[in-house]
Amino acid sequence: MSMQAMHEAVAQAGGAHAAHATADPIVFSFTVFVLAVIVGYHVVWNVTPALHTPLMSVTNAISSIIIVGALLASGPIEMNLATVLGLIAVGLASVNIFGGFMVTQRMLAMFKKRK
Amino acid sequence: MSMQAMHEAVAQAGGAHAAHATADPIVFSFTVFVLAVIVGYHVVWNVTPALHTPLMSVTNAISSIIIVGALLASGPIEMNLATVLGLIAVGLASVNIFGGFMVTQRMLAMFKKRK
Amino acid sequence: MLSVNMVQLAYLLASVLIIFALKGLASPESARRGNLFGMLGMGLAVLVTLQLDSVQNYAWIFAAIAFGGLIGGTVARKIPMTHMPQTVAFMHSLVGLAAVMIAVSAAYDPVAYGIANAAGGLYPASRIELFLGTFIGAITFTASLIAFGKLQGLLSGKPLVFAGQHLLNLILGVVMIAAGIIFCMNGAWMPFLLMLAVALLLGVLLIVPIGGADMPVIVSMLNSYSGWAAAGIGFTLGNNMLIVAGALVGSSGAILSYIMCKAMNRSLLHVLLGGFGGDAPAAGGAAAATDRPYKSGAAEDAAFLLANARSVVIVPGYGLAVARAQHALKEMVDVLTAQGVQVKFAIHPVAGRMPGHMNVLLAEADVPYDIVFEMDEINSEFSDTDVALVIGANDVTNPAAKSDPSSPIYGMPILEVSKAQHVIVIKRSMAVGYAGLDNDLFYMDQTMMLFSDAKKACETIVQALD
Amino acid sequence: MLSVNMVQLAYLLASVLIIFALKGLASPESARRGNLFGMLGMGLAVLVTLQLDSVQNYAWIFAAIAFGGLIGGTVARKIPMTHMPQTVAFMHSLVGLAAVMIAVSAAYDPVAYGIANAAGGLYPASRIELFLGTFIGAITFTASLIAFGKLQGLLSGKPLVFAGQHLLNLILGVVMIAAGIIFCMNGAWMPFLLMLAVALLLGVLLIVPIGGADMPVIVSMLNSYSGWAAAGIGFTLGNNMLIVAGALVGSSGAILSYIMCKAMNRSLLHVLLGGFGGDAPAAGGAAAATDRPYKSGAAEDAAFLLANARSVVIVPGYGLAVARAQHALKEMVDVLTAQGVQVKFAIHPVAGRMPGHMNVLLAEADVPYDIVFEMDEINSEFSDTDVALVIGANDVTNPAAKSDPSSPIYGMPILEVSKAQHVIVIKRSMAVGYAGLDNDLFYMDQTMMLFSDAKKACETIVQALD
Ligand SMILES: NC(=O)c1ccc[n+]([C@@H]2O[C@H](COP(=O)([O-])OP(=O)(O)OC[C@H]3O[C@@H](n4cnc5c(N)ncnc54)[C@H](OP(=O)(O)O)[C@@H]3O)[C@@H](O)[C@H]2O)c1
Ligand SMILES: NC(=O)c1ccc[n+]([C@@H]2O[C@H](COP(=O)([O-])OP(=O)(O)OC[C@H]3O[C@@H](n4cnc5c(N)ncnc54)[C@H](OP(=O)(O)O)[C@@H]3O)[C@@H](O)[C@H]2O)c1
Repeated sequence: MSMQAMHEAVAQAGGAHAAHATADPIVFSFTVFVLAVIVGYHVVWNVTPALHTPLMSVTNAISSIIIVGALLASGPIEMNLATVLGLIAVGLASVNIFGGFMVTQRMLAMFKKRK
Repeated sequence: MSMQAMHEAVAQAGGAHAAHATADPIVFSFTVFVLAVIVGYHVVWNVTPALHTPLMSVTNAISSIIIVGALLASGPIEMNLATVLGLIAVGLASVNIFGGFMVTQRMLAMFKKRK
Repeated sequence: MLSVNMVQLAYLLASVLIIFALKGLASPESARRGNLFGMLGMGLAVLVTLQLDSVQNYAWIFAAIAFGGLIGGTVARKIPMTHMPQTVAFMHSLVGLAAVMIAVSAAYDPVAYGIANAAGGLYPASRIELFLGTFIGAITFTASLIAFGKLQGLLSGKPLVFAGQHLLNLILGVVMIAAGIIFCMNGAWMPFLLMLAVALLLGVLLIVPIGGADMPVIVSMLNSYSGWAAAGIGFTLGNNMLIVAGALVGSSGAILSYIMCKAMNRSLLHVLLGGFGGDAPAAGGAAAATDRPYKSGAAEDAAFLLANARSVVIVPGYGLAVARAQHALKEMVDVLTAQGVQVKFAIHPVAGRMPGHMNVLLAEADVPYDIVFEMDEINSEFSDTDVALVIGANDVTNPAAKSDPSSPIYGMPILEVSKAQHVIVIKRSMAVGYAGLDNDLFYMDQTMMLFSDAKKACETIVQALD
Repeated sequence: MLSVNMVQLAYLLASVLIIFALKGLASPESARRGNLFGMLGMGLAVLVTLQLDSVQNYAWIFAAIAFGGLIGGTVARKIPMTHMPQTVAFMHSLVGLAAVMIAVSAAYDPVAYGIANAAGGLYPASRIELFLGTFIGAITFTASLIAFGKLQGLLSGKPLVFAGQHLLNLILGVVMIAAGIIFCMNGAWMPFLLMLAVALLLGVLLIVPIGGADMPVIVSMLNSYSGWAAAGIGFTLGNNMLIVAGALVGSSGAILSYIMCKAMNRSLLHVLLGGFGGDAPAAGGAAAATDRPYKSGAAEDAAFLLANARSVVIVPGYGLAVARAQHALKEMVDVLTAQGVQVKFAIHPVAGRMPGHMNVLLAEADVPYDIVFEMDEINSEFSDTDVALVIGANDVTNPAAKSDPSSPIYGMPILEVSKAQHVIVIKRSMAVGYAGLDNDLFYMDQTMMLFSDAKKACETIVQALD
């Protein structure tokens, strides 16, 4: 089998390097999503029950990752309603990010072993 | 911010649906790889030590997933050295797949609870 | 600007850091470092986004971050630990609102939107995403706000039930979805706003029939939703960072809801349909129905029993949080330990009102976590225990969960305090707890009731011990 | 043919099924279903690949699969459980060989290869991949074959050490890499074959200095490599199925190697450099150096002690596997249980010669797994145990690991059999075990040595018990 043929086959089986038909990006995204859910499942079940409250507050902070979207919305220099809404979203998400991580840190700092 | 601008920003932040510059496929592959390693780490540490031998035999079978490559190599109708080597690889991988899964099944079938 | 590949790799690194943040929570030792990883990951994600060419509005953006950060930081420093459930609910509503803002911002310019649509079938996918993001965000926003109000006591915790409630919700839901579908088809502004308004209303209506004490399940569930919503935005942006972080939050919320429901022996549907668990116990709930005899004693009697015990296991419950008695309790533990009594804590998975609630309170009061045990670790030890001290707890000790198949909490695992030689129960009355059930434990031979506020009881016992 | 998207989704499903296969191994109850998922996943991956347009050679392919499957199935059905280490090593070498075949097949047509290179920088990446895939595959192939030979006893298990060994390996390694780099640059056939030949040789040379008993660590490490190699092929093909499956296998092998090294208290480097752990114990190892007094007894004495015990904990080791004594042991356990003795098993993480070795042997002999305990679960129970019966085990009970900082196994966790009231040790002599160390346990007051083959000892004890 020539490399040519091999690479055509490659393209059909996924086509990373090939210019031939490749799968939609959404398929890649979905793959990442499925794996992330599996990771999340395992990681969260491994959290010790004693730290379930910090888990709630830290996931709260993490869900503010949507600040990425807010930053894109508020990005342009020319201000209009869209930018303003974006900026408000940046502010709200920031409350959550700082509040969430800091309150988690405060809680975790309290967990101490016997001296 | 107009949807147009938004979508340009989108393209820069990852560009799934956009026709603009998107990341190389290898970056996607790498993302999948990293997540899969994390999944593997968690899943394997969760395996009970009593089943470490079946774990070895089943991962042996799983590594024969390279049969996918062997099938591509042996795919073309016209036979030449490449195809023949591919066919041998298919045979070898098959030994492993059948042997690995079946011996694992045989071992697992032996693990019984007290009656 | 970084190349597209570098941007994606940086986002991947940020995702991994955030995974490590959750991974760290597997034990208290690794948790602080984990949280640092989380902050790093979030910081990296923000920095990478800030350096994109399209993001230019730096002055305003930094102002927004600084302003938000200041508020968040202040709240984080000031909030009492007993207020954690409502704090989480409150911060939660902010995520919902932010999601709505982002969606509205993206939908704001219908002209540009229409043009793009004519140019090629690109935007319908975005519209569906906007639809989903907006309504999940809106429901999360108002629902969390109501949850906050109920938990904080600003609103009555009582379930608000009225005839045709579920029908009304159903109709509104249909209207919302219909408007959303129209928006998906024509991308117009009006159906979008209609959908948004109905979603905001639905968030309120869905939550009012649910009792205050059920709020943590709801908060956790909404947390899960917001994670899935973030993942959804990630699909639109093709941004793996959002997908991974969203999936993590989504899983976490779902698992916590599951754990709570399971430990309460109720189904999620049951919680969602509402009408259960008002704030009765917090407000000094209904007296138990029966007139069976029980023993009660004074704080001095409790002190005597405790001082003469070799081993004491303390079972804290929701009442401890209400009374903010954790510091007084810790003082009592110190005195007992100094007198040579071995003291341990036994924590039921749903003691208090949110998962891990008791652990945080005890940690706040400097109780070392290695004398604090989970139910499974300590249940077998009660038979070797001289005194089990139940303080502000009720349901988590109710033997009916084991013995009475007709009890609504039948099947829920409990702390088997009745196996201890003596049981002391500190609460203000014979009133029922969250589940509204009488507790046979209170009437057993080895049990002594000590009617008092939890904090006052601890203080009096300390005095008596000296 | 399925659309590209469908193909990818099918591969994703197959990946998830394979993840479930490993997840199932978390407990014996779920493991069988897990293995079924694994088969389904593998089958799906094969079917999806077979229906691709480029795969046409059905007759031959089915013949190859049927032929391979028949051999694999026969081996799987016939192989005795005591031969698992070598079986794994053998099957392993096949994966290595298959990888080499695939790589050679892909590199076979240098003309087409050269053309593609001129057309655009596409193939250098493939060349690097072929280089990595070939040499990892080749080393895996020959190394596993030698490992198989040593484990099966076809080759001497003794480490083969000679002067300049590491220097020779280093030179060969440099030659291999140099040839590989030339191939990556010009894509020529000759440097490729040179690289392949050197890699095959290296696989042999790297493994000969390593003792037979260290082979499981090597096999597991090679397993890990082959996983990474599969993931590498996945990168070239842009095939997430290979990436995920490869990463799983890679992690698994790495973690098992780590567990083994950790439990043996040795570093992986130490294992790789070799010169340790011949097959002495299996062949009736060197006698211990000292002439200290010990007690020995007959099988009848052991039977007497056992029959009069309330609780017995059995500690099996490598000798059990060598003697294939598991069935005889099970018979003894049945007799004891029938006489009212409570019998449990204690398994050290590296008892035997591969992880989980003892568990499989006991399972084969129908010992229910709920009386078989891991070290951590049972170590605290020895102090309440009347008789600890050590059978064919040595190192895993050596108190020097706890008490003697100069011992090479110092720091390795051990089974604390010496806390039991009586200890019976069944082995053929005072010879040392795998680590080559004398064992203080044998000289303790409560210990009775029973010199015999493990199987014969069990049979005699059973007769004496009747
Ligand atoms: N943790 C979670 O995640 C979670 C989430 C949702 C629901 N729940 C539910 O919450 C319940 C938790 O059980 P629990 O045993 O901790 O609490 P509980 O069953 O609700 O009982 C708390 C008891 O504390 C007493 N109390 C209230 N204020 C007090 C004060 N100031 N001083 C002393 N005692 C006081 C009350 O009796 P008096 O009025 O007589 O003082 C009440 O009976 C379970 O039913 C669980 O299902 C838990
Ligand atoms: N499990 C793993 O993954 C793994 C991997 C690599 C290395 N290892 C190493 O292997 C060792 C395992 O410890 P272990 O206690 O199981 O075994 P061990 O320390 O190697 O001792 C086995 C003992 O069994 C005796 N024996 C041999 N054949 C026998 C027979 N036919 N009947 C009765 N007794 C017989 C031998 O003494 P006689 O000659 O006097 O009979 C020998 O002392 C550890 O050092 C571990 O580090 C384990």
